[in-house]
Amino acid sequence: MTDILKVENVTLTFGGVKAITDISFNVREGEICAVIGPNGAGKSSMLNVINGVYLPQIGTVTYDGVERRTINPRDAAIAGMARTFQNIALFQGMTVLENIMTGRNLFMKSSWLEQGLNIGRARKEEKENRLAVEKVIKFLQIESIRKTPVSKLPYGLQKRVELGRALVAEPKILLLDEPMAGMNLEEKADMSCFILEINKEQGITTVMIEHDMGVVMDISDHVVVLDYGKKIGDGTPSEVMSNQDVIDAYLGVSH
Amino acid sequence: MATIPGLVLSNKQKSPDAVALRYKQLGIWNTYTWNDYYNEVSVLVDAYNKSLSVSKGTVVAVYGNNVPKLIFSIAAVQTLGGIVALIHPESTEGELKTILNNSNAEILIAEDQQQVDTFLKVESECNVKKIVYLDGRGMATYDNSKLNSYDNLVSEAKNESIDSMISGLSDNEVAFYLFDEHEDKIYKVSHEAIIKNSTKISELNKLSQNDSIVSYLPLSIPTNLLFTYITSLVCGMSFNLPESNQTIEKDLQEIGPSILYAPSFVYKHIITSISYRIESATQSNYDRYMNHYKKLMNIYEKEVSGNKSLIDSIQKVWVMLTTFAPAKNVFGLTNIKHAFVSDGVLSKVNFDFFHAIGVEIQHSFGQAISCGCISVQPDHSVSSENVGAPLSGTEIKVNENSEVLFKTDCLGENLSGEANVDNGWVNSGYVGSMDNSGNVIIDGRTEDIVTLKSGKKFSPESIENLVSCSPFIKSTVIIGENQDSNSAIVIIDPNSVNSWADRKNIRYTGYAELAAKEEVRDLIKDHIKCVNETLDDHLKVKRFVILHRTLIMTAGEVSKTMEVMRKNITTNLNDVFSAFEKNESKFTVNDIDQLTYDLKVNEI
Amino acid sequence: MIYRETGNFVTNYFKDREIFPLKFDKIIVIIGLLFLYLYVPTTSEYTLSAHVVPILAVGLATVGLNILTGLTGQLSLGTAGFMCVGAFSTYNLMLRIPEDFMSLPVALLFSGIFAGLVGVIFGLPAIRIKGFYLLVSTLAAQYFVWWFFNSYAWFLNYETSGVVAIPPKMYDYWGLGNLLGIDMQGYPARYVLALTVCLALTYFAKNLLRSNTGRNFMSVRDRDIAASVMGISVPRTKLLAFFVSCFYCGVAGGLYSFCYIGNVDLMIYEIDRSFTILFMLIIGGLGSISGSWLGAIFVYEFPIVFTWVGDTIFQGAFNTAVVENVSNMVYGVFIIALLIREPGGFAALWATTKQKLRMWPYPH
Amino acid sequence: MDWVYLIEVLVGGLMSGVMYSLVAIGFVLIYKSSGIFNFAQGTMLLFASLTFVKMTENGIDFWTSLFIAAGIMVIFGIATERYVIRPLANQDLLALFMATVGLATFQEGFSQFVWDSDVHGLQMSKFLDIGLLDPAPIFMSDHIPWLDILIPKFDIFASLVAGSLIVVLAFFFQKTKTGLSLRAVSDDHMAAMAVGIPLQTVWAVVWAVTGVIALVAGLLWAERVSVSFTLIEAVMKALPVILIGGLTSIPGAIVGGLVIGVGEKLGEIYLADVFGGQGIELWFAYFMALIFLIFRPQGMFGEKLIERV
Amino acid sequence: MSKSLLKVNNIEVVYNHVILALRGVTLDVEEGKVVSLLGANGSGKTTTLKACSNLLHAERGAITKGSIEYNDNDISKTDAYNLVKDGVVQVLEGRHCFSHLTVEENIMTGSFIRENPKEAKQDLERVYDHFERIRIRKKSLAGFTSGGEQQMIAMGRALMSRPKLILLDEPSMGLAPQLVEEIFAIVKNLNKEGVSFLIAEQNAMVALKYADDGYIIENGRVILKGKASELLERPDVKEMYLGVGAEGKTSFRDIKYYHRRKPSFS
Repeated sequence: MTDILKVENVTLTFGGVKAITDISFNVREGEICAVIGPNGAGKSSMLNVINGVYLPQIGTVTYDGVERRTINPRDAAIAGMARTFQNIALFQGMTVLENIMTGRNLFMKSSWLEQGLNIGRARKEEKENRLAVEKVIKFLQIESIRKTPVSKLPYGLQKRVELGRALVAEPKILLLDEPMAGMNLEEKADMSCFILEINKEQGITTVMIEHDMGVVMDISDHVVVLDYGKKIGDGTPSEVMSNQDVIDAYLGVSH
Repeated sequence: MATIPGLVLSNKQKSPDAVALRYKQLGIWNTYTWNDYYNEVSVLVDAYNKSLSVSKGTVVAVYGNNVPKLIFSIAAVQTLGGIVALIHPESTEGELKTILNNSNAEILIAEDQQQVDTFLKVESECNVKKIVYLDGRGMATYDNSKLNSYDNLVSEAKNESIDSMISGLSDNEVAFYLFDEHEDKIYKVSHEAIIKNSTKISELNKLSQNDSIVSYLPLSIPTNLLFTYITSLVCGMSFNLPESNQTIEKDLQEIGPSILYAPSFVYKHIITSISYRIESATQSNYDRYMNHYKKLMNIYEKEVSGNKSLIDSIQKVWVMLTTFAPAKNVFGLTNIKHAFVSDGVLSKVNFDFFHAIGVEIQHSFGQAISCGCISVQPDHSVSSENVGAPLSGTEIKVNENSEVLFKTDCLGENLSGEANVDNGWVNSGYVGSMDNSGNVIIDGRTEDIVTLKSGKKFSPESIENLVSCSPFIKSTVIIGENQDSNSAIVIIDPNSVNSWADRKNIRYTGYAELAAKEEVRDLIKDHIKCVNETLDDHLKVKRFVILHRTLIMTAGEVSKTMEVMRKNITTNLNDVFSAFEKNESKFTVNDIDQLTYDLKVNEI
Repeated sequence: MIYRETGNFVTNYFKDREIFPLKFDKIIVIIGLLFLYLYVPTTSEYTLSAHVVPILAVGLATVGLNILTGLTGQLSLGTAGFMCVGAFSTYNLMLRIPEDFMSLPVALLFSGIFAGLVGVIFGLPAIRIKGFYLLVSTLAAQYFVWWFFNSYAWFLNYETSGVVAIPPKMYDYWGLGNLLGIDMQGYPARYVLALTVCLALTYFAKNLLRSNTGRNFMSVRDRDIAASVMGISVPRTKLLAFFVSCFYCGVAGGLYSFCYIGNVDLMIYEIDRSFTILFMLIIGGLGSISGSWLGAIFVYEFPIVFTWVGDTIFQGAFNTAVVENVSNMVYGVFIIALLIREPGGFAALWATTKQKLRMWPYPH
Repeated sequence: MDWVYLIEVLVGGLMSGVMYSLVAIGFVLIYKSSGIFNFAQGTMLLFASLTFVKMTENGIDFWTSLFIAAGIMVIFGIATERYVIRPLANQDLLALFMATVGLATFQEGFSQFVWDSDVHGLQMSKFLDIGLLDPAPIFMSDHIPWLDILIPKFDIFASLVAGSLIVVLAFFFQKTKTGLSLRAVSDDHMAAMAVGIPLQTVWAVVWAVTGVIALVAGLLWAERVSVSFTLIEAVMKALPVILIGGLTSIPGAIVGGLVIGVGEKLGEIYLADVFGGQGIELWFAYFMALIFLIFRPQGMFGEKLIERV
Repeated sequence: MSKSLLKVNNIEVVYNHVILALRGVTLDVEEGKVVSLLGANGSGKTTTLKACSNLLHAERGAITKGSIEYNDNDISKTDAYNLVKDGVVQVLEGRHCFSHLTVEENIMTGSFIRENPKEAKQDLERVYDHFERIRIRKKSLAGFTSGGEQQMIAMGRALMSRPKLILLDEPSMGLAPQLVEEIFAIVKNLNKEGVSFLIAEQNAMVALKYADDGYIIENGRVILKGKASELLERPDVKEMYLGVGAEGKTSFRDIKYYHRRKPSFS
């Protein structure tokens, strides 16, 4: 398998404080790669570097064969990256349907004038993309909340809607920032099931930050461990679990 | 030409562009006209014939919820002369195995991964040769040569006219194998029988093509098959399928069907929901609701006795507009013309309430052997006790043991061949009576009859029905065998009792603690006292216990239509029964979840 | 208890996007349109000139501001400035382009575009500046525009008083008046023009709102980083919002000068008007098109009703200063009270009332 | 080039900048403590000075009027916290801003309704005859002999007032327990409440202090531009000041004020001709702020926002 | 049975006048006990804690029904300031340190209600004794400390008011497994000194391990209560909250998408 994403020697600082120090790792096409580590280890910053929300001071990210120093989030989206956020970043003033529809904005080619007049292409696009959105709604089994404003949804469902919004963009690579944080076991089970299906049946490469070791061990193919901005482990789940550095810095007593 | 495929064909010829089927999927109601319906079936016929070699007499098990693909499959299999065995989508492995083996099914049409997985667990013990799955989600990695995707089969098939095949069918061929959950038996039913039965119902109620019906229960429930699927074919009316289990209420509201069919628990659910909502309303709204409720019932009583005044009529319009029309709107009942209830009767309070708000409840009675129905109440019936008069071509009588016997021209046949037919009279397995006007009154199952120590016999179901009429009670089990008096196990409804408790500011955590609350006990006690007043002395409920949990379907404690399954409850909750026998006032239950609970017996 | 959704189902996605999905609503809308087009023009000149036409003009500006502030979340205090651009461009287009090529509706369209372009220029900083910091840009627009038209007398055709009356011939677009035998300068004709423009633009706004553009606007408002991660170009979206919003304000300015007061007057486009329109927006409810109209009606009508009450009940006890001060106090109290109780303004009040009525007496 | 003239202009600009700063300090104080962009700052000035003027016009002496006006402003501040801010706690910032717009409107109507809408002159010189300053018309221009630059004594007085305000505030913030709690509150409301800091009391204090600052600023402003509605518009200039300064910084408010003051004066002298029109001061300050912000979107001393996602 | 320190009686909480967050939550914290409140995000744990410490109104929430008693006094109307004075203090979810204040200043803010500055100084030492990790960082800005340190700062800050009851919200969130154990060990130590705890946690395993009593909350309702040790043994709790079924732990890989579909109207 080829590497779809290569992070090389990335260093990121905020006002002099290093968030990430010289980190490199590769993500192979079609795998589920989990990034673990304590809070403040630089996991989210890493994701933000990958899709261009933050610009690293040093280092490059190679995605889909193109090496880039900098990329902006929009270009990353156009190149096929979609992501979710640690603290749900849904558009709170909109319904579930509208939120997921925004994930299709790159597929909408009609101009605002056509949309305002509600003619021709605009109407057709709205219909076609709605179909794509509905398929995702069905996939995530959220039919019953389609027209509910997201602000009224419980946390677990909001997470699911956010996954839907990323998925509907038909990405090549999906970046998930703590998709299961704050969920109960049943919700975690749902979410892992969706992630596995997305990965195995739709073939979307997935990079996922997650705390729950149980989930990480069960569903990921590859684990990267960060600690205070440094990489301390990289390998298959079982390799990482037996890595002494990882046990010392993160896991404590081995489980 | 009265076969199921024949009805599809004739509907297509009569009104090709009328709506046959609506299925909510991906957010919209996908519509199939009779023409579309016919085309889908004809493609399937080719597919099933070629790839599965379905032919005359092949038994095809259909295992799933109502989705169009499944509906089309039924007609297609029958066009080829096959027999459809219907299986409930939530059937457990054991049940599935029994049905497949007893019906000798060769082909299984499964809805999706859930059904396929259940089947694969019992695969080695069955003779099923091929499986068709309708939705392939989650099964990309499955490697089993028996598995066929519906979509693949269809893509290779041709759309050819099946008119001649359909007209070649004989209407006395077997159409369905129906499973009776209570009797654990399979019955075979011919095209002619079930269609004739349905025709009787639709003629009696003047159902027409302009009606519509929403079907949200699986067709494996025989009464549901008759009232929704067959009747929609017979009348050519639209048959509407909801999007998912979570959206049924909304979907029902959107369609606003003119005909509703449901087992009694659905109606009970509606009553409970209304009560649950109103319990959490503001005090003034709550009071007004109660006030309006009384007014409405008063007017209804007058209406029944025929002395409704003009003022009453005006008042009723007002009460309906302000209080009950919204409820009807929320539950999608606004356009209902006929609301059929199968499996037993609604209690008088609930029956009257529905009639008062203009939802014409019609009780019916029937089982798999009688193609789902032998009697149905006429429109505007006012008695909540009976299940109506026999349908035309049907006779009903009650023998000296109060057993209800019937004779009908639409009879099914037990697959295993055991005869329970005596001289044309079939024993329904129920006890009951006939009233003066020839209506049938059903008391309960023969096997459930309770004999008190005093030797008096009665059917517990009628008392259970009365006790359960409170919106706070989900179900009741009456115990009395070999005892001095009746006792009841009461299962409270978590939703409505929760909101009631919140209104009363009662401190509790969780269902078990709520059920053990004195206030709840008093609430139930008062209700049972009221019920007792209407009962004969020996029938009065003297003791009751409020169960610490609800009944569990997967443990077989309730049927798929939420009826109490006495046998399994007796085994699962043996401690409760023995406590009543031993006359203990406090006892401990070792429940199936391996935990123990302390319960209290309450005297009335 | 009024609304009945039972039996209202959609069979395709077009139907699911309808503005008025319920049959009941559709009937109301048709009756409303008939009322607006057939009955209202026949009411008195006073009703039209004192109530209806000005509300149409300021309401349209409120809708414009709503697109920028309510939908896209970009705070603006320059509304009057953009209206001013609209009014002056309309006048100058009518004045300087031979009448064979130009007539009022066309001039309104072009002045909307001018105002929109001015809006884009002042919106450019929004690409870098966020939140309250952006106030500076819109205030700059407000003051600069006002100063600009005040300083260059050419725009007022060298009228030194700062006010120029609109010549009657400017109303006679395409000689339509002669053709139909209607006094095009009269208020009924002006009203019909204003109404048509407002309805068309409201429809346009509503369409935007439920399309991709509207969703982009809202996503930038709600979470701009998430929006950019979804591939939405945040700068482009903000500028588009400025353009569309200022287009509306520009057209509203044209309507205000031409259809309502009948002259072009710099003094009425001072910053106070920006605030008045902001009040309309807040009271009506941010993000709701219909709310903007409700807000406009309330804020515009309150002083009039208050004066009327003073005149009829208290024998004219309230002078203009009192009316103005009391109005200001009432607006203030309304804004604060609404924000506390119902931040969605009149629109949200209306929506919850509708919802309550629908379910009443059930709480949910 | 006339250097003396230039310096005079600069000094004049600095002095008018001080005036802006006085208003800006109130803004910053409220923004810092509660995140509220207080649009009502201008009307607070109007209300305070109008109250004061009406009392002196009715023959109440200077110090009593000042004292009563300050008392009224304190009450007003506390009432604002109680009836406007408290019920709106934790709303989003836009809603809070709009609430202050409502407050401003209300205050504008209220102050003119209670008092009147006339233009009042305010001549503090009439009242102030403290020995520190010359008894004669103290706020009139005078020469400082050694530089031959004209500085109005009034401006010096205003600067002194502003300076002492800042010293007091700085001490208050850094050295007192209330100051620490105020800083805590500005960092995180919820946490401050959780550890037992009475948020509402802190806010009420801030609004009351702001009210008094508004009175001081209002009187000084009124001396320059008279007491009337125009005061509000004049105060709008404080907006670019705080935005340049960076919303959360009191030093920022001072520096911002000076920058705008000087810039405006220079602009008027050197750029008015370029634009071929008079009165560019109407918009020049906003443009300055705009250009400044494009290069530094968070203002001079504003905290750089790292958006956590 | 020891005295009940905090009694929550059937409270209902509504946000923004419409959103029902809690519907009938009832729980007891006995004096000297550690009580855990378990549940997923959005189930109402945080809301319950905020209701107890009266921080709800700051988020436009209000208790619409029921009451909360602390030491037998109704405290549902007492403001947060007086509650802290009375000895009830909350440590918020996500720590909420004052990031522009130094570590020591952060901790000192917790002594706002204290009259005697000298005592406050002694208490500061006591806090450092419990949290050795933050003593060495006392001069640095709290914003630059790690998640675990911030949790300690937040807890230390709360200790400064000499509380009798600490409401601890999600102490384990986002912390490395070994740090979580460390934090809970400190909780246990403090408990020995007589501080009672009400801890909202998702991590059921840790929370029940260190607690005396446990409550499980779902959809704004307490559905289960019991001794922590008993809860740990219950099969349903094991399955739903600890992920251990009757056949041992099931892998997330084997879960099917349909496992959550339930039949209608049941």
